[in-house]
Amino acid sequence: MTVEVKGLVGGYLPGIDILNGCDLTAAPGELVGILGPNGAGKSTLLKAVFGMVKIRSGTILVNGEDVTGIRANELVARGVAFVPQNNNVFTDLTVRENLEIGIFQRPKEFAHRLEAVCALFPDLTGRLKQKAGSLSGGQRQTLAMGRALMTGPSVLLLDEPSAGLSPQRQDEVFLHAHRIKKSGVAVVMVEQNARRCLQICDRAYVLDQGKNAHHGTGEELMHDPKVIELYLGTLAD
Amino acid sequence: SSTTGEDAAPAASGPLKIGSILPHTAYAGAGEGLVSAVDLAVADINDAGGVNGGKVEVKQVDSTDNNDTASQAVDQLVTWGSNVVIGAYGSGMSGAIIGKITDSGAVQVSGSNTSSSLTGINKLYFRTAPTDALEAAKLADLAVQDGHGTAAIIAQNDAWGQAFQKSLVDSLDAAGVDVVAQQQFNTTDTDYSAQIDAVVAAKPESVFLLAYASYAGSMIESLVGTHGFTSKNVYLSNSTLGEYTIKPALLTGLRGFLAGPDPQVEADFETRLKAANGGLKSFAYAASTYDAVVVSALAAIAAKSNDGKAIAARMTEVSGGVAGATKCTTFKECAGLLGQGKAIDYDGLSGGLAFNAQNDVTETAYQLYAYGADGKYAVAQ
Amino acid sequence: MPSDSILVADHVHRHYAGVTAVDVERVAIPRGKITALIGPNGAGKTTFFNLLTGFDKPQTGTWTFDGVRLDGRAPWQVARHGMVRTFQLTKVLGRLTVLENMLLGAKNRPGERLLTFWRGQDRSDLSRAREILARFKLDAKADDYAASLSGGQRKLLEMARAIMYEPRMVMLDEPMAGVNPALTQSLLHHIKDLKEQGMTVLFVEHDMHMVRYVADRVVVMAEGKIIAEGEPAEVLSSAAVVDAYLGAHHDTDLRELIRESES
Amino acid sequence: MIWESLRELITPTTAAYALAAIGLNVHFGLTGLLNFGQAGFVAVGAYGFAVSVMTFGLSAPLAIVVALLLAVVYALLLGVPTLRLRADYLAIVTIASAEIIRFALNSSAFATWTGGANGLYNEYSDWLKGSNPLPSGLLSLGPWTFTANDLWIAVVDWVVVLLVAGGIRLLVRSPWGRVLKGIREDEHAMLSLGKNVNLYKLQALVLGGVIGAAAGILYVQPTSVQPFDFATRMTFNMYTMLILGGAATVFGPILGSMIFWVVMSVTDQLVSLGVDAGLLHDVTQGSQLRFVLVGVALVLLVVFRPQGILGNRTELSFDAK
Amino acid sequence: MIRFIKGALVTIVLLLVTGAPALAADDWGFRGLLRDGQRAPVAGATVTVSGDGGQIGQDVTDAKGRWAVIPVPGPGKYRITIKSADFSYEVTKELVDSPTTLHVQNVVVSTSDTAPAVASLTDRLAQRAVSGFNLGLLIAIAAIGLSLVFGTSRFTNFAHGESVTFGGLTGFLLAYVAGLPLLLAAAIATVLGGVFGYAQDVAFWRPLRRRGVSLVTLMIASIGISLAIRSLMQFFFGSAARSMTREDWGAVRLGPVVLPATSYAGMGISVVVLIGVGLWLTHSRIGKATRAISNNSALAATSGVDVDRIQRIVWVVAGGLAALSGVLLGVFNQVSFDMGFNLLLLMFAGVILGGLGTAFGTLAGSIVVGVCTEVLVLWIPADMKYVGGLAVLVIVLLVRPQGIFGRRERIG
Ligand SMILES: Nc1ncnc2c1ncn2[C@@H]1O[C@H](COP(=O)(O)OP(=O)(O)OP(=O)(O)O)[C@@H](O)[C@H]1O
Ligand SMILES: Nc1ncnc2c1ncn2[C@@H]1O[C@H](COP(=O)(O)OP(=O)(O)OP(=O)(O)O)[C@@H](O)[C@H]1O
Ligand SMILES: [Mg+2]
Ligand SMILES: [Mg+2]
Repeated sequence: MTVEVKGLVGGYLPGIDILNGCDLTAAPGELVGILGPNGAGKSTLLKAVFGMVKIRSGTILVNGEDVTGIRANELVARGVAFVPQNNNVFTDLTVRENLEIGIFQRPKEFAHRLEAVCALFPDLTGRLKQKAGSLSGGQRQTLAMGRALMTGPSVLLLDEPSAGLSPQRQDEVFLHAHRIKKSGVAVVMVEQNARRCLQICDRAYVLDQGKNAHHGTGEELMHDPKVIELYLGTLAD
Repeated sequence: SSTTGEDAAPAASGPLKIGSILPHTAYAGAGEGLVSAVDLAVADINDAGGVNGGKVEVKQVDSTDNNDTASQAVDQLVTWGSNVVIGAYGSGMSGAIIGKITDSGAVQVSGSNTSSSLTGINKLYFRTAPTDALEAAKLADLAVQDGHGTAAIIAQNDAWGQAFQKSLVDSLDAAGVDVVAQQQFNTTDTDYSAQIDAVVAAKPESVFLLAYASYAGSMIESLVGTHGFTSKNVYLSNSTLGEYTIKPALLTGLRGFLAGPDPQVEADFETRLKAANGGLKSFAYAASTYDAVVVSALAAIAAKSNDGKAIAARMTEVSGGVAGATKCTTFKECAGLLGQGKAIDYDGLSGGLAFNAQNDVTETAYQLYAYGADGKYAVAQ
Repeated sequence: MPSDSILVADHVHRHYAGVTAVDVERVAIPRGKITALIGPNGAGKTTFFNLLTGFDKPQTGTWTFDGVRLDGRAPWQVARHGMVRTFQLTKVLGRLTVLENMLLGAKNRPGERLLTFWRGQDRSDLSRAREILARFKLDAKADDYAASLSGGQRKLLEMARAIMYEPRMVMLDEPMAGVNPALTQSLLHHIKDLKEQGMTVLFVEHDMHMVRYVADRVVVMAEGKIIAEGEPAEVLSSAAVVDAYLGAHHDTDLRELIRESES
Repeated sequence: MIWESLRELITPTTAAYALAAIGLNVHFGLTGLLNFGQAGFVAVGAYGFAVSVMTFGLSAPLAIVVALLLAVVYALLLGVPTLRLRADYLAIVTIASAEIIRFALNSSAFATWTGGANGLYNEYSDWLKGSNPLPSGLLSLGPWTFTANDLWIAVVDWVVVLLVAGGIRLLVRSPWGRVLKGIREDEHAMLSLGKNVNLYKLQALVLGGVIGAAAGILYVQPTSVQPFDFATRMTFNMYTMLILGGAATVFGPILGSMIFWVVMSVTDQLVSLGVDAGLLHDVTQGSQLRFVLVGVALVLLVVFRPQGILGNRTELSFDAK
Repeated sequence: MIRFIKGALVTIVLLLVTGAPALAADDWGFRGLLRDGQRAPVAGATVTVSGDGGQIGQDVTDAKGRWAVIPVPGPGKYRITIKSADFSYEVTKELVDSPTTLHVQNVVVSTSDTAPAVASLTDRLAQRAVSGFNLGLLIAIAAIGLSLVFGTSRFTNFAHGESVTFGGLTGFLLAYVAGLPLLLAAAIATVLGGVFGYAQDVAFWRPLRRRGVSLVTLMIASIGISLAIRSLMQFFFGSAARSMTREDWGAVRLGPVVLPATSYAGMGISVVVLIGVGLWLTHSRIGKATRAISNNSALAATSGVDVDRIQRIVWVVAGGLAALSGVLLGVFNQVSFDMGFNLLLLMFAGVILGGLGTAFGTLAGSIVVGVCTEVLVLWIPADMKYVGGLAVLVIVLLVRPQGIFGRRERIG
């Protein structure tokens, strides 16, 4: 399924727009990165898709259908999954219950999907009975990702999935993302681990102040000097 | 701001204004009979020609059970210009609002305050309800005559119940009756099993229930029904005598005293109240509240003034404070006598009604009532 | 073992219902240096921070900070001694403005005592707070409620607030996770400056570029234990660390990796 | 009708509630302590004062000192063990404590001192009424009639309320007030910044409690002291005032108290009108409808202005944890 | 002054009447009862009443132990002596002329100090414990709804007591007024309670949630709603308390414990329902969803949970259970317009004690509160009965700040 955002304007508080006409497209089998400075509106964009931000104009299409303002659970029913940046696990529930909620709408498939997700994230297997609230930062992040993958979505929105993971795990997340998109899923990934992200994504947007500042393939952006100076830094070189 | 001096109370020249501050919404409906009684009394007075050439005006406000809202309500009565304020229902609340009412120059007459702590509190404060002490003495006496040497008490934990309980314990002690259990309950409690169990465990010969009818129902069910305590050994306070929805068999034989010179007068009065408010369950203090209205109206006639202080000055007199006064029992009759220039001794629905030097009522007569097999109470044979 | 240690911890052990989270025999943090604490997810780094700062109680363990025993102290006492931490999962004071958050970071303000509440010293603190905020690119947000900050901005505020305290040792738990790389770079300079001014830094981080760039020393934890310690270059290339933590591919371009796996 | 109700803006009851709500605001609005037992502090103040005067014969100034000191003691007793509880637990513990106090005051066990359910009548206010410079009798102030005592007590009360509000305003804006707000937001963050959270919470509890106790002293001057008045309802009323006026604002509690009592009075008047106009067949039932109106009015106020009159809508949109 | 004249008159009249043979109502005198330690009347003892001037009257106790010496000359002090073969007693009594005492005084005397046995402490303890358990179950079944609503919305619903009352009043209408069998009435009331819960959600809470109103504001709204609903119920039902039913199932005695049969039935129903609800909450999908929503409702929504629907279900269940508890409470005691409101504090105590938001916690907490409330009255005055339950709450929280079943949160 394709997800398409056109000219989105919106924000949290009345009269203050955070998004100032954002565009975003991700086709099936495509991995799209979103980069940008802190506070640019990246998370806001993803949240807007999930109806958690007041949208003042613009449209959101999933598979060509207008889903602007639709309720979150219906979006999930259409195959969209989302990993938020913060507060992305149910701290009072066990890991297993977190995963159960992940596939709340199709409980019959739980056992089967649990296996698949545990295979992807073996870290979780031994901790199914642990309360998510007692997990370490990285373990939470892994769980959040696992929870989103429970449905086997066709559109996957990830907000900084690699934050807090050890280098090895980070690489795994990127490789998983790559593999998932290969299976025909449209993956959108907000990242501050910019170089790694650009290395695997097909296309990327650079967001600044709620607008698309740059757009191109990963390759192009990685070597764009302006992008490097303003957004990527030189530390990794 | 302008001021009006002490001696020029505003409404002294207009019609007699009787305000009432009684509970319309609280105390499990125990105040509803009083509200109707005030209406009835005013209607009777006006039917008989009113007071000092004018019809009596009445304004009834809801005291609630809360002193904050009561204080607001009193403000209304003061602004309205009440000469007489009937109420409050509870002694505690009367204590709270007495300052405001008497400061405004109105006379306050309560038909239901029984606490001794109000005795002599203010020159402008009167009450027509007899103190519980005499009723307590009669109840104790009844139990002893029935051959009981031990007693248990369940009392409502409020100003009324605590005072009643104290009087009752004093009476029982004086008689040498052993009070083997004293239990109090809060009206907001979810159940009274603790109190009943404690009473039953002490194995008393007699049990005294000092509770509003609204709360006593389940106590009787538990005490007489579940625990099989003999109902004729259960003694009730005046406020406990009321209508119950429990099985009549459980009530049969329960007894208590009501103030009033004549059971027939009381019965007629209750019928009239029921006509006004069919939902009434309890008539306790309704008669004395009726008397409160009437006696203050008579005092106004005697004073030839509707001013609160002038009325207060004549209250004792019309209640029979002058030697050789003529006894009379209705407003019409008494007003007629006053019109002929005679001294009167008003004896109302609730009994002799004579104010003593501290504005408390004396000369109360009591009648013993008992529940029959039909679950209704009537004068005991 | 460095000779001049500001923090020395011994036999620190913490386990939860069967899981051992921290089991550190001995660790010493050198004074005036930047030490990186790295290790796989769930190694016990955050728990170790919690223990050292009094937010959690160990089953056993003692530690001294600058010669003072700090085990068993309440968190605020630990901070008063000059050991200030940040949280991995940020804790901003949402319904206070960003600037107010910063002012709360300032230490020893007489105006914070009930009996001398009127004796503020906001003016000097204010200018310092604004200066730090500018460096953290939060100056434009100074008068907004902290609850309205983005994920990265919260991290930044948390770090800025800790630095506002001017602690002797600052303990940063994954300070740069979620922070834009360009900004990270400029902040690392600032951290180095702070070190020059005598502050000790202990930080947990998964960004190896950053570790290499600023750390004087690296401590590696795995499964609650310290498994390696030393110079960054040396530690990061040791087989054990690569194996337990970095993974074989951490220096490889992902594109190559994908190409390899697909071919 | 509305004119008559507007007298509630200045009555002593309004003033006393405003003061108690200011104290509660220090707890809840400022520090985030969900104290649902403010009525307990008010009771401690009221009884501390009245019992000192009536049972132990202390002079009024001394009795005030005793009452306020008792509030300090109560705050410490309550605070030291319970301040580490999370907010909603604290709420129930404070309700429970306040109710325990009320049950004890109501009990006949201590009636020798407290008067039991009867309470104590108002001889203890002679000191205040005796100093009344106004001519006695009924005084009219614009469209309202007051007794001289009420008006005098109102004047004294409002002077106290404004003084305290001014003091709180200074405190709220001081660094000390900022620490309290920080604690309201996140205790752990404040701990990590070296703030002795429990000490601050205790200070806030004591300060708000003492203000509540002072309100208790004012509250009982025009009337009597009775245990029933200090039921949970009193605390509920104060929270309503706080939310109506705007929590965490300095004048919110005062405005809230005014609105609350005016609404109470207006609904009563409405019902009287209804009865007079024959819409309601009797007074008793009408009075019950009145409280339906009060409840609905409160809900509507909250729905249409959830941040309160003086509150900040933006701040409200970031829900407290 | 006036009173003095009156008093004097009465005294003079009385003095004139004294000695008259007929027993007038205003006669002064003494009357009494003589019994042994086991409360059996003692017959044949001689009772003598004497004043300053010597003996005034004498009587011999009859088969019921009764005696009377009436009249005596009037107010004043009298010496009363009671003598039988092996017993002798003497006391001085004063007759006073006051409006609050009777002219004839009673003198009850026991020939021995040993009193008949009263119920033993263990028996009373057993009775209280069972009553407490009963109360605890009632609290639990009422409080589960409160806990569920808190669990899903983090919102403390002060109007929950009114849902309990609703059940009680509906049950009364069905069982007492319409005369349906009690069990049927309870079932219908439970269903209607669910509808009532649903209606509350639709009318108040969903719109308020949609407006993004803060939790404390919601709480204040619930206080207003509580007042409005309670007053409305009072408007229709009146202020008095009434019995729930005319049915009488009799009392059941089990060892030292006597309870009405209805109480046992109520306990049985409560236990079954509570276990059912508890299992439903822990094992069903919806139960898990409620916990997820409580923990993080935004995340639950993005995970595909229909938050509105779950909350609706929760309100229906909460309303139904509250109504059931209202019926049980009404049978246990009585129905009145404020019965639920009066239970509210104990419900909160139960919920908190168990650890907010856990079903079995609520059950355990409520039972602890119920039992402590009812058992501790053996040692504290009954008018401070709730103090026991509340004090236990405070003490438990001091030891376990997170409640019995609550867990401590990890920091950082
Ligand atoms: N709840 C909120 N209310 C008001 N403003 C907000 C809220 N959340 C975020 N903002 C503001 O919206 C802007 C964009 O925030 P957003 O979270 O989308 O940033 P971001 O690009 O994801 O940043 P980061 O990389 O730091 O996560 C920021 O300026 C932030 O201050
Ligand atoms: N309260 C607790 N109960 C049970 N296990 C816990 C608790 N707190 C932490 N743990 C476990 O202890 C281990 C150490 O956690 P910690 O948060 O210290 O790891 P970390 O090194 O900070 O990891 P990360 O890099 O992912 O943040 C983890 O496996 C975690 O699941
Ligand atoms: Mg973000
Ligand atoms: Mg960590």
